[in-house]
Amino acid sequence: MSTIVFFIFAILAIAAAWGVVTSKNIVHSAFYLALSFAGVAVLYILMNADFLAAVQLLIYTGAVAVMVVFAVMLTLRGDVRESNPENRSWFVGALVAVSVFAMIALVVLTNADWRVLATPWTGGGSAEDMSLLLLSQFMIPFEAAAVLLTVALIGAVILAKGVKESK
Amino acid sequence: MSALPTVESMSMLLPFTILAPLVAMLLIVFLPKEETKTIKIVSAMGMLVSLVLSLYAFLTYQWAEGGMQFTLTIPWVPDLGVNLALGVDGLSLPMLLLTNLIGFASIYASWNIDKRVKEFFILLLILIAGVMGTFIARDLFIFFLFYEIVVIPIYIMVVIWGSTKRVTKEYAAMKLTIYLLIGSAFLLVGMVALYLAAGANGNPTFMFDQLAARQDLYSPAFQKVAFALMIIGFGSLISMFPFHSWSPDGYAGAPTAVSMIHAGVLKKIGGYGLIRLGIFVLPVGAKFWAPYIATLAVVSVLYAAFIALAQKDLKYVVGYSSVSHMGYVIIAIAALNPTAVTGAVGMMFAHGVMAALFFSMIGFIYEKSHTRNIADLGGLAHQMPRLAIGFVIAGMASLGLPGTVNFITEFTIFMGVINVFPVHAVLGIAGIIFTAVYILRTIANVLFGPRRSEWDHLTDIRGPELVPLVLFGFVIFFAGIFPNVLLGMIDTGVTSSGLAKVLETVSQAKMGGLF
Amino acid sequence: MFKEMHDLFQWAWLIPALPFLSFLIIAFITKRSKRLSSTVSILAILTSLSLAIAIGLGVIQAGKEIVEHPAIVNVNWLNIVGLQIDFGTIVDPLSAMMLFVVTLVASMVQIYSLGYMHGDEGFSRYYAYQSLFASSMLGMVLATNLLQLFIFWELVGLCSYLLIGFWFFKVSAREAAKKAFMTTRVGDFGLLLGMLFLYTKFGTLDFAALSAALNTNFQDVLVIGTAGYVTVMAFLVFLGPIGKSGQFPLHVWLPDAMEGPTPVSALIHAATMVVAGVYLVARMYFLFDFASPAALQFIAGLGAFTAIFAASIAIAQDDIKRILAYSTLSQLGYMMFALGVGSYSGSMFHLMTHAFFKALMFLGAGSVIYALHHKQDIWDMGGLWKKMPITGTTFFIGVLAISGMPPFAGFWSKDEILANALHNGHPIIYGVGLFTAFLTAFYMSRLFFVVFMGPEKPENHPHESPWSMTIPLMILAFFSVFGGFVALPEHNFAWYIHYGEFHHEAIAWGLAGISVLAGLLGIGLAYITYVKKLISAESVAGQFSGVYKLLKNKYYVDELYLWIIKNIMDGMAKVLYWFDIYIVDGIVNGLALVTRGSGKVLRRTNTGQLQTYAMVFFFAVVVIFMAFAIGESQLAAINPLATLGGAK
Amino acid sequence: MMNLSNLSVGLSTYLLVGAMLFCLGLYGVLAKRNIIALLMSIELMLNAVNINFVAFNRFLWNQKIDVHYLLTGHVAAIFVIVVAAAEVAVGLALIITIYRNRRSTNVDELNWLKW
Repeated sequence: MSTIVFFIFAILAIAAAWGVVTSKNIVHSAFYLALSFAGVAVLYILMNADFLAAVQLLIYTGAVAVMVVFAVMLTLRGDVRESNPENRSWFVGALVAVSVFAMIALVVLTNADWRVLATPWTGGGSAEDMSLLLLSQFMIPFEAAAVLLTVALIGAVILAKGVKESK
Repeated sequence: MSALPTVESMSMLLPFTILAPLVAMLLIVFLPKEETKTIKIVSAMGMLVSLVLSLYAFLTYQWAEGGMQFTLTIPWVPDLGVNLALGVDGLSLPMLLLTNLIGFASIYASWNIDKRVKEFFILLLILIAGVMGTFIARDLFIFFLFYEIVVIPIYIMVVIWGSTKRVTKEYAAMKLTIYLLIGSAFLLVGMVALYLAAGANGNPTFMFDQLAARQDLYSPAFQKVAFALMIIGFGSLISMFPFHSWSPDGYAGAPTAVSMIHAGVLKKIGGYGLIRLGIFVLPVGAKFWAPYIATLAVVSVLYAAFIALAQKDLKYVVGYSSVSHMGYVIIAIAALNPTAVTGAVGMMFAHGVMAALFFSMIGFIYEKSHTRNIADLGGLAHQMPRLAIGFVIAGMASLGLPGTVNFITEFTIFMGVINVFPVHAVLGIAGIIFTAVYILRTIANVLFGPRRSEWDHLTDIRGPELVPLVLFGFVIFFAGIFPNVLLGMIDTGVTSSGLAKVLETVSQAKMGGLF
Repeated sequence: MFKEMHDLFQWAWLIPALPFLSFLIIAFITKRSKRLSSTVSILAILTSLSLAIAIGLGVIQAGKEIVEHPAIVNVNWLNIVGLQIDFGTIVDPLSAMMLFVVTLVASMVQIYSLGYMHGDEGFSRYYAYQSLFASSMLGMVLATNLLQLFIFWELVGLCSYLLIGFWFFKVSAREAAKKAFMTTRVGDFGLLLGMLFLYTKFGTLDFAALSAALNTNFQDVLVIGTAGYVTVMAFLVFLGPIGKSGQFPLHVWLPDAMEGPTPVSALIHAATMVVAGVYLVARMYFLFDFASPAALQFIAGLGAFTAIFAASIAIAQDDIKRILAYSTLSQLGYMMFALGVGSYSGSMFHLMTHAFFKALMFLGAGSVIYALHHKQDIWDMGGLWKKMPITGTTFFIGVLAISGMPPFAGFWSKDEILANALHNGHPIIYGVGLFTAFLTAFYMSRLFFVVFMGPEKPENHPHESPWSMTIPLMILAFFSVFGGFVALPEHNFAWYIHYGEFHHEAIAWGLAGISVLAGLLGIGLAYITYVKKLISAESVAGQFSGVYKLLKNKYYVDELYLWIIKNIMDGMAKVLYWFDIYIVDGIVNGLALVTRGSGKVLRRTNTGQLQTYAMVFFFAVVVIFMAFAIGESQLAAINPLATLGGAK
Repeated sequence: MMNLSNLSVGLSTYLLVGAMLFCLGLYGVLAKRNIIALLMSIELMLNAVNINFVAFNRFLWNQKIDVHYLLTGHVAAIFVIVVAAAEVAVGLALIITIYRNRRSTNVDELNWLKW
């Protein structure tokens, strides 16, 4: 059962990603992106990472994809159907991407240690379990992440608002 | 510093010596740049303290005891075996004194500088402190560190305060810096190789004496390769043919103080390093390469002397002459016997003093007349008799006139070399004829001859400008008339540091190979 | 008795020290005051003179003891591994004689210069140089070892350089000074080499020790080398005297050195410095004696050749100082060949007498030049005897002395040399010497007759020189007349100054007669040519115009050297400079260009396109991965540092 | 080489999915012209990394580790998400600024890094 679900959503995620990078229309790309994120979220659930799946849906599918769409709207010029073209060296890019994939696949498939099936899940995965870990062991990174987000927020605002030219 | 003479603080003598110019430099950093007079006085004071301290070290060094004295060892990076180890012996003490003499005089030789005075003196003091550091380091790492410190101020000083004649100052600065850096790259490789080889017993070290003591860890093949790296590195620093071509161009482009320090002491790091690192640590390699080095040295001597004959710019004459004189130092090092090595260190001292005097006098001529072209000058003895005296003293020292320290050191070198490389020595000694020719020609054409009215506005050197002349003139003649003061000191370095023993072993090995 | 004398001799170092002190005083304190400077200098040299006389008297008194055991004092000067050099003083008859001659001539010249250099801008500087010169020359005479001698030898050369170029504003003086220094430098090169070989072979440069080494264990020393080795060293050492004492072919600097002030010529280039070479050969005579006979024969041949060569040039010269200069060269040749033929005493004797009469003649010439306001061509002069009786008379004494007329000083010394040459089996050299004596008499009397006799020139208004100049002339004239008598009655001079065993030799009156005859012949020929005008000098010159031109132009030796310097040395310098700029620097700049060129090419990879960078980055990741996949072991094997650092 | 039984959902399979997503993202980064598309591709790559984190955590980590540290891989993924969110915010702000200045979101034209 879970195997079937896995394959459905894995293929969905990959196909959506394929759509992201091949679509000529950038708005379509953005939607494909959201779809891909959702597929990944299902994979998380399959790996007993419930909280992470929720976060994935909220932040990626909900926030990031929407932000991208807004950005597309703010910067779009000309015909929307030709808004997401390939550059001249796309073929080389594809070759490099394929060879990188071949490289990773080689490593993954030849590594006997990784050829394991899932063992029964003993841990939680809920928000409670996460918070315990985040607020004890990873306290300082957690705070740092908070600062980072604040800085990013302020930075984004300042950047997007722009500096007054005349003064 | 009042507690200096006590035994405990003796070890702080060398740190204070090197810190004095640095403290002066820091003071200058906080001075406003308009206060040029104060800046100059502060630099001079810093160097004076340094000079007095090194003189004190020179005078209180225990000859009978020998070896490294005034030592200070602070572990710095224990895992890598890096120690902040300072100390001087009979080989490095003359060089330290020389550095301070020239450093002190170079402040006065740049007394009239008016462009970016503050920056100039800051860089000059860093430069001097860096050179000083190389001579008092007992640790290869520290040695190399100080050496690299030296390169940067030179580049900046040549580019900003240099002069453009045959080649642009930018070209000169670039050539100088790149040569020195390429040389130091070879050194670095050699140094790392040496470090790895010496650390093979699991106890890594950079200390000179430790490196020298681990002879059994270096195979002959390793010694040959490592010494070849050293000779390329130090050889380009001491401007051995064919790595010499930075020297005339560099000196010509550089401001007076840099020329003085560069020709006077910086170049000598090459010779000093060859002795300290080449012969001490890699005697077998030195023995293998000695004949080739001697040949290159003789070529240096004659080739540069001939080229100096064809020069039209004063600084080029002295530049090529210093290449020629360094040939004597190199051949002495290649001779690998105590007499020659004593002569080599003595010659480095003597040439340093002479070259610094020469460059400071040329600097004054250029500063006042804005030309260094020999054909444009003439009869300057009329307008500048004191400068003429300095120029003649430098010239006479350069051609090795007895009574100057240069003669007796040259003689010691010849004495050491003639047994080992008779043919080379004879050819090298023939170089003194050509030296005489170009020096005398230069003196005659610049100083003597009819009075030229276009130079009537030139004023003779006076006040602070006299310091280089008085200081160097005194040293040249004092050490020339009482050579034991200098050569005896070096001799203790050669005998007490074990160098004599190393050289003896090597030369015996050579005899064994021959017969 | 000898002990007391020895105490006296220990103070010999004061003789050079005093003038040196005076040099320092003048240079640093009194140079602004001309009067003070000259006073200091003259006082110092006069004190030295009296000390020298005291030492001379002491030597005479000590007699046999000092002849056999010179008083030597040594102080360590340099002591390092492989090189021990002492500084010291040696007092023996030879050095005592030299001390006396040098201090005497130097004091005379310094007093004379009061008048001659009066009003010169560089008066103080002149006396400083004079003091320095006296100090160096005296130091050289007292040297106990070759290196010490060499040091002072070079300092003397420096003083000569400074004094020739004293009037440095004259281009000719400047060039002459340069030439003098360079030419003697060539000789010094040989001397330096000889010194080095001597030290490496014998481990000492001390004259006494060297002599002992050669004498006692000569055979041991030659285990390594052969007699040829010593001969080579002798030849090398002799190169120094060739330069310093103006022997052919390094004689060219001496005539040009006449550009200096005339008293300088008298002191340095006639009486003292130029005989340094002769003195050196005398000091090192043991070396030449032990070398194969070729060495001494060479010295004799070269000396004789120089003697006649220079004399022949002197005949055709017109400049009063140049004639004297060539005469000096000729007489130096005389001294040299005297040493070569084994007439050690004769050579030293001639050295002394020549110093007296040549200094006298130079100072006399200076007096003439002073009176005629720096005219030097003898044909511009004439009939000066009447106007300048003291100068004229003393000059005449000098001419007679150099021509070997009895009883003047030159007679005794020249006669001894010639007699020894014949006696020791060198008839050809004797012949050359005799002919040179004839030539000498001829050109010296020619000079005298043209300048002091004959018609007066109306444009000249000569007057006798001041006392400061004539008194030295008279004193030197006195020595020129009576200086030779030290050889009487039983050849005392040779008893004191000789080499090896002393052989008493009676004066060979027959041979003496022949040389006097040659001298008279020369004087007579000059008399009938230039006073009676029975032979026209012009027509003779016209008849042998080729020879005359050759002599007039000094055999074109100067031109040859100039050509060599201009074309070969400077040409080579230019070629090498070209090589340095275009080949050595060319390679360097070429490498720089390659670097810059490759930078220019590689710069294009810096497109500014982030995507390109990322592509290269990931491509590199793949490549590196593949490299590692192929095998780490092979990579490690070619790691150069691993080989270098770890090899044992 | 590949055993069919292994095709059941094991670690390698997850990793391969992650690799595919990563390489598609990489292709997007290398081949697209629109700078927003680049940003989206980068998000894809980050997601791929997250899959790896979680997969390793699920398959390897939970066998070996004390229960308190069981979710370390999740924490890492959380941080990645945080950084990605910050990156998107700043990145989009930058894109808008660039667009305002240059009137373009074409990467080909953004080559001022060239010297």
